[in-house]
Amino acid sequence: MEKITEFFSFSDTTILTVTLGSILLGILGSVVGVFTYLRKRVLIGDVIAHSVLPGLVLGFLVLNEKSFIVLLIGALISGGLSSFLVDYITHHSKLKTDAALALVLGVFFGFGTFLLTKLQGHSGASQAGIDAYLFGQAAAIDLFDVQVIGVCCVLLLLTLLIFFRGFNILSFDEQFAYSIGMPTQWLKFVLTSMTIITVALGVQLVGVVLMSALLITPTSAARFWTSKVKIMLLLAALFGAFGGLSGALISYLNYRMPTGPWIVIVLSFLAFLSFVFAPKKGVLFRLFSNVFFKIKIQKENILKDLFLLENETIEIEELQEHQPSQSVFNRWVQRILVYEKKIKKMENRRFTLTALGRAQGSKIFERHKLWEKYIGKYMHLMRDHVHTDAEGIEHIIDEEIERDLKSSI
Amino acid sequence: MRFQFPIILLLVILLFACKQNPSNDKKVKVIATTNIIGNCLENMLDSHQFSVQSLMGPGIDPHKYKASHSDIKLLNSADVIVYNGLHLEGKMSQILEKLSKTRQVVAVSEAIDKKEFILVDSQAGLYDPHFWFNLGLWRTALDKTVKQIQKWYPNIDFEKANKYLAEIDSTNMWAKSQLLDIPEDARVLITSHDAFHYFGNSYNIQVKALQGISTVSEFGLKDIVELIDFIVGNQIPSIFIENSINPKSINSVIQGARKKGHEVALGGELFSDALGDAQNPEGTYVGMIKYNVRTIKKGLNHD
Amino acid sequence: MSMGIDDIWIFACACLVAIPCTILGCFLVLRNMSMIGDAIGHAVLPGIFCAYYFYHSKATFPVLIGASLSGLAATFLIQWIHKKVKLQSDASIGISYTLFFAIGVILVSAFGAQADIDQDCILHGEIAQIPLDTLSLNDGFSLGPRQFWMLLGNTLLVVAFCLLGYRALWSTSFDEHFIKSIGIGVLFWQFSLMGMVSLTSVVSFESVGAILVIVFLVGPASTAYLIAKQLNKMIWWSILFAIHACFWGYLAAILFDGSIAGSIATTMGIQFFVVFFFLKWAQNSSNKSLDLQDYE
Amino acid sequence: MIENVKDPSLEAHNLTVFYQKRPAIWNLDFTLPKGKIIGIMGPNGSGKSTLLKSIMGILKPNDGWVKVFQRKIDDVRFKVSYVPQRQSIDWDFPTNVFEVAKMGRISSKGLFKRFTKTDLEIVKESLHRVNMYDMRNRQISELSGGQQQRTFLARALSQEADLFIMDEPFAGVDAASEKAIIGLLNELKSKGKTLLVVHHDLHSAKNYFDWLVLLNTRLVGSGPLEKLYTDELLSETYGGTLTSLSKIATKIEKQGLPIRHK
Repeated sequence: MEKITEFFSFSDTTILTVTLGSILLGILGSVVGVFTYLRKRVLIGDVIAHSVLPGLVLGFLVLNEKSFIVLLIGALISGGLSSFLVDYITHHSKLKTDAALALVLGVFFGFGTFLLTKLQGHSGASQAGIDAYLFGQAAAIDLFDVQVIGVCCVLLLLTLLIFFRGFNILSFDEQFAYSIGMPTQWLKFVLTSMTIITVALGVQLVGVVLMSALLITPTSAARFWTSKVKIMLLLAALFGAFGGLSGALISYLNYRMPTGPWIVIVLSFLAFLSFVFAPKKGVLFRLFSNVFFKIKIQKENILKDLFLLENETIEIEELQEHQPSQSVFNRWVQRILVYEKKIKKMENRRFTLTALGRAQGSKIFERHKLWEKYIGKYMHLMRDHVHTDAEGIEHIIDEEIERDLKSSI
Repeated sequence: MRFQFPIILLLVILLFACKQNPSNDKKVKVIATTNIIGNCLENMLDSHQFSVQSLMGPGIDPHKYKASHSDIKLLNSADVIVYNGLHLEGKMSQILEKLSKTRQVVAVSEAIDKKEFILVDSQAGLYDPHFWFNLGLWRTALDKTVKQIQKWYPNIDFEKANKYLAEIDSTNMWAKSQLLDIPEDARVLITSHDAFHYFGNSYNIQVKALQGISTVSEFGLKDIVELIDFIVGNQIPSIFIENSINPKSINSVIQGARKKGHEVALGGELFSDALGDAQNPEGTYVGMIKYNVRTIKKGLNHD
Repeated sequence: MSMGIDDIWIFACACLVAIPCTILGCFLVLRNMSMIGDAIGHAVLPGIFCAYYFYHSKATFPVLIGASLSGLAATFLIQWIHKKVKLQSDASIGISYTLFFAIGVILVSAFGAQADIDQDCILHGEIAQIPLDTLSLNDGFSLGPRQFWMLLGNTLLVVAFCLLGYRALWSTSFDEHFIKSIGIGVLFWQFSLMGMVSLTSVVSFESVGAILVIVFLVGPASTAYLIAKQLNKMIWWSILFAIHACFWGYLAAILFDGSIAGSIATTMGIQFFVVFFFLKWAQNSSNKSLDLQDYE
Repeated sequence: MIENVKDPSLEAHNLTVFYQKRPAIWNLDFTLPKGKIIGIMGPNGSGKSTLLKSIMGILKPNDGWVKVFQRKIDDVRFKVSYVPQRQSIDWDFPTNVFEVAKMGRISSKGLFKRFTKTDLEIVKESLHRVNMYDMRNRQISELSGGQQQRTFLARALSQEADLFIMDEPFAGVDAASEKAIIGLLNELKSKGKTLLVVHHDLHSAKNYFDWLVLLNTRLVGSGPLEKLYTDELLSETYGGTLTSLSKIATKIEKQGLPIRHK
């Protein structure tokens, strides 16, 4: 607990730097990720991340220097080439995207390894650690890195502001974008460049795997909450930022808790939470809505039955079908109804309707009848099927549908 | 494509036909895995009788070393193979260990009692392999290695070897005197990677590192923050980087300390897993140790 | 440039990696699951750690088992997310493997940082080292490289699996609905294919390292996909391409004295592009000559 | 207008199926005769493909059941042949016409038994009947739409089934192939086979089918062509969806509700 307050006071500049860097990188990765996701190129980040290896090694071989800029340029060139090749192959052959991705990834990485073994024979002790650049660490982010990431974030957001509509249409329907005269090639180029810059940069700072995860996981999670691109961008950025923050926090709580992998874990956790809890698409939501609906059905059935009993408009045999049984669930539902003041308890474990309950019961019965009439008229159903159908639908009909039904009969 | 078949066939036949040409060199070929071992043996074995070569060049991380084709040819042509053992060479250690049943292979760590090593994992029986930084231990190990080679090639001239061992001894003494010069509370060695535990043990220096040996292992925020606090709290004058590790992480430590108002210098580059370029003084084992000692001394005596 | 019996062993082992990988790779390419090789390459880390942690050794056998299981678990997770959560399949691959790898890194950092555990130095072998690691009888008679026999066993297993399941594998890849309509379950075949891919990848990692496996899985298969008109021919072509690339890649590795795996991978890439551009060129010239001829 | 038959080839009772959580077909109740060409008609998204898939058991019904030849589908699969939509398949797949047609024999041979000479004869015969034998070695990506459809039909024929269930066999097919296909359907009918064909073109339907099933999420009608092919019923089928029904469907979809409680 103490640790947590200590963390959030940000009195330690290192904590502040690393946390800020993780958050900004999380935002950067997630925002870029949204577009790669929508363009169904999710794994392109992974491919670019692996493909920068030959660029890094060549950059070093040619200029014999391990400076940040030289390596970044090498990475950008080979990352760009790999992403171009993936596009080229998929456009000019029947090969599918995934095969093109895997092929380019493997071949580039293989070529990089080949060059690396050449380096082993190369004299000059400083070549060591060149592949360590592939495994940057999030906890080693320093002030310079934060500035670089920050500049990238600003540039990215500016690009987004300018081109947002174009990106939006492009991601959903490239053909349509082309047909209304958008410069699709140009837009795609801008998008791809953004991805390459982000990945080439991120890989040197935090490593291949965290970079891939930043591109994929927050976006997939955000996709479960919304289908609007703007909200998706916001949510993904939020998830990315949260991942960065909590990754940094967790890695501050104990020794040997690596920041980057914890960010991945937090992001995956968020993603799984979204898979389970997100409204509409989530697994649990469907389950719960079923339970709530069951309660609603039971409540309405009790009210309807009591209403029918009072009015004796229905034969006893027909009523038997849904005579409230004394299951636990049922008693529970009855208790809710009592609490809602829709029924009152009498002696002999019998219930009677209140005024409120009576109104609702009659309403349900009315809807039942309405539906029977409606499907009798329009759906050519046999008489014996109409009743069972209405038993279900009566609970779904709301005010608006009721009006519709009345007008169509 | 079809016309290539005969060519392929031809080449395969050629492959079979080319047998290794027997070397005319009468010298016994000794191959060492790391250039640290290679350099030591070079200085211990008579160059008329033995030729010593090492597989890994300067600046190579032995954990990540991948053999190339010529390396394997070199190994195959070797009469004696010497390796470090204790899993320093990764998967290759396992292979060489197996090879020792059929070939003249010796591990430098083999003859030493395991109790002398720093234990890393008691259940798995894993030890820290960087024991060339314990000069006394390393000297014994080299001595026993040469004796092992003597079993196979009995007419070894031991004079050269003994001379070299004496040089290591004197280097050890010199290093001790140099390092004990440093005030005790300043005797803290901070590096990026965990290779200096033996060094610390033998010269009574506290060793702190950011990262473990495994290349996938990572350090966290707490590790780096505590390290910075430690540096600032103890007013450590310098910290060091190693030649086979990305210097980025140690740079961020320096920056962090600076933010807290303590200017910690980069003491310089230490050699850990491999020697420097052959033409430089730190291209030999003794030179490398001396270089490290001087660097550390210069760095820690900063104020 | 001198060669010896070792070169034959290395080449033979490369081919024995190539053959099962590329056979399975053909099905992966046809099922749009090519990236699974990359995913397994990363996902083995927690398995390796657990093998080390529970067996307290870096011995090969437990590591192989652990790695295969963890690779298989990753493919299960990928399938689960794709099928049950209904996420697009590449995203589920991305989420699963990064999660597995992150767990692995955390475990290693927390418990095994000093023990030097990572897939590079425990699992991933280098093909050049194969002839050193020989299997010998008690009387010292050498049976050749250990990995040769392992790879041979794996190759036989994969070939047997594919021969036995050929009809099932190709028909479920081609038209899943139809196969379901005649009452045959497709899930079993999907999972057994994934199991074979996981096992083969791990066994191959141990001999040749990770890169070569990814390229072997998709490289020759993609090249063959460009030209083959029938699945069995595609498989034959891909085996041919794989062996062909092994040969030239190996020669290049000797010539330039570089990593053999890297060199073979590069050769496979070059091979793909040669075929790719040749086909493009052939298509363009035939289009020109056809010009106004009608086609259906 | 729903006409029922005795000894039906296919019987659906109360059949309700959700597709991607949305009710695609609703409460279907019908019986179909044997030995007829039956057209399933309806606008786009009216649940035609869903109906076929649930007949084949590829989709599980959320309520109700289907019986084929008065048995469960799993007991009579060997008598039923299913022709999926042409677009559901990657036609770049490296395989040829003969191999695809041979797939049909898997239904009687299973995945492991060897194909015998008689199997191959049957496949050959099927290819002859759809006029594709000369193209048996063509790669499927080189075929025209009509040829692809005929290849699918050859596969169905080699299953030697009694009931053929076809999803849009006339979609994207040239005139010659359309003629060939309808000729084949008639030939099959004359042998006493039952054909269930999803179709969406109103004009040609009149000439092709003996029996119609009009579908628009709910069943509009099922009966002999002459009785069903009336302006009133057709406009009901194609005249848009029922607003109330679709509102209920949307509500069910949005909230993920079960439609019936047990």
